Amino acid sequence: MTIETPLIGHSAAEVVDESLSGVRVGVVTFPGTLDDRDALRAVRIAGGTGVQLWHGDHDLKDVDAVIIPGGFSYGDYLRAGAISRFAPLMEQITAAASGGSLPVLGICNGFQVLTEAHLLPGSMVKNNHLHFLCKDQRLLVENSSTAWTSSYGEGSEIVVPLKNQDGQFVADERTLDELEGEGRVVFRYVGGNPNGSRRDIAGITNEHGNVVGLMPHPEHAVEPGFGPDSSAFGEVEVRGGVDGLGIFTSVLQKLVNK
Amino acid sequence: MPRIVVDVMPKPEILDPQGKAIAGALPRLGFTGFAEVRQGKRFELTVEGDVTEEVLDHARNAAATLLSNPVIEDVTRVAVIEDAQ
Amino acid sequence: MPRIVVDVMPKPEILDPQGKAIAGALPRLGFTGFAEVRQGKRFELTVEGDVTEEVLDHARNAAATLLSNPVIEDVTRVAVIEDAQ
Amino acid sequence: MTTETTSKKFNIDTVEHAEQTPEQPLPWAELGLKENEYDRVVEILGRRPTAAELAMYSVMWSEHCSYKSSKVHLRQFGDKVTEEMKEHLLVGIGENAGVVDIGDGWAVTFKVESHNHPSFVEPYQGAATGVGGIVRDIISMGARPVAVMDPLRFGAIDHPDTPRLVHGIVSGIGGYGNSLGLPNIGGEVVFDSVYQGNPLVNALAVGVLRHEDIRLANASGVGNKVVLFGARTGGDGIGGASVLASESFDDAKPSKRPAVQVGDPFAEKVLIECCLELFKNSIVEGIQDLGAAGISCATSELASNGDGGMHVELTNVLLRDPSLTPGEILMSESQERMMAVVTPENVAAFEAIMDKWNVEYSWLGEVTDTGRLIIEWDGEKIVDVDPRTVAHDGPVYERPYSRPVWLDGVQADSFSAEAPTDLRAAVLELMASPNMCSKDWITNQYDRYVQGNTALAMPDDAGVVRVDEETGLGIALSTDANGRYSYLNPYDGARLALAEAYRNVATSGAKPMAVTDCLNFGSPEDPEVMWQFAESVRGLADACQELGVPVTGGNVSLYNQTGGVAIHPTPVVGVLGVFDDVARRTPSGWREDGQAIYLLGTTRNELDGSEWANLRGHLGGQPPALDLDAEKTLAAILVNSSRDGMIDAAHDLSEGGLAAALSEAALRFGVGARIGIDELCERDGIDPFTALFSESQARAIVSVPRSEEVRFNDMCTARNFPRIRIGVVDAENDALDVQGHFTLPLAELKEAHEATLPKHFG
Ligand SMILES: Nc1ncnc2c1ncn2[C@@H]1O[C@H](COP(=O)(O)OP(=O)(O)O)[C@@H](O)[C@H]1O
Ligand SMILES: [Mg+2]
Repeated sequence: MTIETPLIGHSAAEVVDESLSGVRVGVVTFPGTLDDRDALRAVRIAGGTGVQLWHGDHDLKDVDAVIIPGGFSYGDYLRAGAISRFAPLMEQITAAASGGSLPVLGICNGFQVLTEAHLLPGSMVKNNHLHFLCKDQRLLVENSSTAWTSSYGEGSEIVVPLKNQDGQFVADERTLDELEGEGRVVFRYVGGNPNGSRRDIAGITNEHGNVVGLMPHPEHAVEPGFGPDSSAFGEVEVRGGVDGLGIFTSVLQKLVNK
Repeated sequence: MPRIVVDVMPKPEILDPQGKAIAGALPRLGFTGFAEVRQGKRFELTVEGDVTEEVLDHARNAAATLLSNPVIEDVTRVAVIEDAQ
Repeated sequence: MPRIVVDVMPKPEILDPQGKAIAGALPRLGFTGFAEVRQGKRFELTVEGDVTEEVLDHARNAAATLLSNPVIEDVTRVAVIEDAQ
Repeated sequence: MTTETTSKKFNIDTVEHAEQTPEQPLPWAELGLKENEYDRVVEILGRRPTAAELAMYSVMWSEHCSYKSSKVHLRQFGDKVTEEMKEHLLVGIGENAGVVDIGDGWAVTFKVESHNHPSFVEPYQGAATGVGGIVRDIISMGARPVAVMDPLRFGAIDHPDTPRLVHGIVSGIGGYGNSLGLPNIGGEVVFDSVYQGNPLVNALAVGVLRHEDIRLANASGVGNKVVLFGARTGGDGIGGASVLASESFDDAKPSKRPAVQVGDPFAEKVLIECCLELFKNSIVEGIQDLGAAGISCATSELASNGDGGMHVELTNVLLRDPSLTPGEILMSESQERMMAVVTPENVAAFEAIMDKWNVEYSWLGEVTDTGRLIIEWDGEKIVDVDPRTVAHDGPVYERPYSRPVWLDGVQADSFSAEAPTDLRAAVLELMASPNMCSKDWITNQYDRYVQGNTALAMPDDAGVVRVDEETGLGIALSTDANGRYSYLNPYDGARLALAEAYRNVATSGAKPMAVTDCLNFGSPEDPEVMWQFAESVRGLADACQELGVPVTGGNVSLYNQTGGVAIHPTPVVGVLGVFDDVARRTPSGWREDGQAIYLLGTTRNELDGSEWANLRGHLGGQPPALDLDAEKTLAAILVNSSRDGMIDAAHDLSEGGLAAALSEAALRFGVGARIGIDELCERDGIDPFTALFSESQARAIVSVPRSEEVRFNDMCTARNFPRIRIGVVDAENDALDVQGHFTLPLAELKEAHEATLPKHFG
């Protein structure tokens, strides 16, 4: 039996908190998912135990939280996330999440899947400039009481990569007002809106705060040497930005303290 | 074989970035006289056999659930086209 | 305001990955009876004023040059729709 | 024509029928065969070929598949390899891609290929399927693809057709590569009117594997099953009307054949994962991707590289277009398909993996030891050939070549324009020029983060990817070419391309190990182009030998010309380097205030073929002189000082010379510097303009922490390599200050550097 390449599961990167290893975080793979390994790595670096989940299964494997990672599931054909949301595993996730118990994070394509599945309101359309855009993006963390953001201080800023083609968040005015009114805007773009998203919204949560979706990629800012060149928390080494790590430690800490 | 066509358009209140880009390009290419452009999708479903009520129902349901996202889109038509090709 | 609709479909001999993905998803969702799905585009051009021959010409030319890529797509319709909406 | 086979859909031209109707005319000329080539087919078979056999020979003996014009020259890549160079080669030239041992049981496979012509016709799909094709080559070696690169060349930036090509090609590369989850870690963008009707779209892919996972394209084990999987077969790549008239429908015309291929990146991503699962569970014996010449190529290559025989039932092929004739099925270039050889015991396991990933497959036949490739259509034999005659015994041409008569005149025409008096304006002009401007507008459309292993990417000198997360073992890659240098002197141009890629890799801190190349030229039937080609191959092979880095594979793209006018000879060279730990990679810009900036190497008056001369509309003289020993020493210094922590930044000097290097190093992190060039001018006997704009080779700038200066200087002295301290990093003043000459605020420089592409394409 040969080793999976590139090697995953044995990163030399320092683990943030060993005491969190009892928490199991599932990462769903759909056909066309791309950032599943990266999300698993992020969970591991944060200290948790990553569990691979397959879209076609009916079993959540006793995980304590779920990440729906980025990528182009089903090629983003039809609409991003449109076909994936009908996957068998999504039924289990929807059932466990809608009541407010299972923490679920949708990153990029995962966010799109969550909106298609109506776990989160609104939707994403093509970027206003119509191009795929990959850049390091500054975000404001507006709500630090969700399952996925409690490690950040209210009003902190973070820098994480953004990379997508259909990243423009849209919703009708009433929904937008409701999101704002209820404090459910979790992340907002700072320093310029990269894609035309309504009210600079980069990420939102459901009414319970357990389901969070965001377009930028915190899992690409967790390991020194492989993240953005900058951090909102001060000077870092080249590609040393790890501002995304807090997302993963948030959920692990919350679950371990439960 | 008969086909069912499903037209899906972005909701009027949702900004349509592709339509907007086209509307901007038209006059530059000398195509004037248009106030607005919207870009939607057109699906052609080839039916295996006859277009029964059941098949049409399937098409309507598929249009409402899979082929469109009601948050941003409207299904503007589900209809049979019979062509002589 | 009157609108001109332009339908653009992938050429029949060209692979349509989106249509293929949809065709694969339909039966999984219980929507059976379809042999093939093709996904094209539908443009609605809102006309400023009346639909003159010139405007129609502009629409036809735009359809052939900007709105479709003749290497892989066919313009299947350019028509005026007058609706009471 | 006789139509006795009434029960069949086609007039099947069987082997038996071919034997009975020796006089039947066949459309060999329309299929691109020359008369002598057709005669050779008849001689090999001892009869006329069937329509299906004709289809196979014609596609496999095309320039693209058989390398008939280039073969005699390419041999040098093998001939000029020493035992020492072979030390790390696990698989050399000849397979889908070469494989290099990088230590700890890891191996890397990489290759660059062209998709030039399809990208001119349909930029988006042409570029997209170019990425798709090269990635399948990497998968078929048993590797997981881990990154892509895209060396591109377009016509003049302000030509009306250029936006169409730039938009289409860039979004095609991104659309396909991003969807596959492969970080784009580098490439090139060059604008030059010689590429107006012939843009170059080269795509490089690199993959990683364990030594024991290497898979080869061969069909061995009599009785093993042959399976085709992935996308269905359509009429792609057959082009226009079917010329296989003898095969046409009985009653109806065949449906149209697509003029271009459309890529399905989703299908390919699924194919990658499903192939890796096959490899992991050791389910395939041999595997081959389907690229040019489709099933013809896969069956004949698999068979001739294995036990020599294969038996295939062609009606088992799953079709997207049922009107395809047998010959067309054999020729089809539909994308996202693979062919594999599987033992009977593994058939069920194979099918389980296909079902898991929802991939279609069909069992076509089995491996035999008859030495014959037999293909049947509904039980009737339509192909009966020795597969080697199809795959390996294609025609070989020693095309005549001659040194162009115009070359002496061009080489004598040295650049002699007066140096500009306003150096500040000249630097701004250079950094805003189409070839030197920031490529962010393009590279921001590519995902460089996916997979989480990218340690360096654009705009650094090389892309760096981690292979082993435990140890940090990793690789660096750079691709380079300079068509203008090659035009002035194709022998030196190819060597210069290698030198630059080698230097870029070393600048990042990696040890250069191996080479891939994509040779883009005009028509081989033009003796002057053929001379450029021969000289380029000779130059590249010689330089590889001198630097001790073997060519492991590559691609030749000929006929890049519009009318009688060929592109500049453009040998794109990719160099792979290895890192023991990517954590010590060197970025191309400085950050620490007060660090010393050194220039390594000697600057001569070498402006011929330079970017500056190009901006003045001049192309003549000789390209910069090349000293490969100096390149080796420079590389050793850069790699060692990275290893020993003596430098924090390094940037090589190439197009645009010192002016470009200083500007880019300052803009990388937005940190300025105070530079003095007077001492340099004195030492090398040059004027300030030459110091800034000359493109002398074997040079780099580095930033050295104060604490390391002594050690660094000692190392250069020990290696007897020229270096000169030209300034310090100045984090206080946001400017590039070339003292006594000009001060350029970084904001102004950045603005000029970044505005060009958005202005033309935004
Ligand atoms: N088409 C492209 N795709 C990806 N990266 C590119 C492309 N073109 C240029 N780059 C990147 O931009 C940077 C600058 O390019 P260039 O000046 O050609 O580098 P160099 O001179 O060091 O070879 C490099 O990191 C290069 O890899
Ligand atoms: Mg360089």
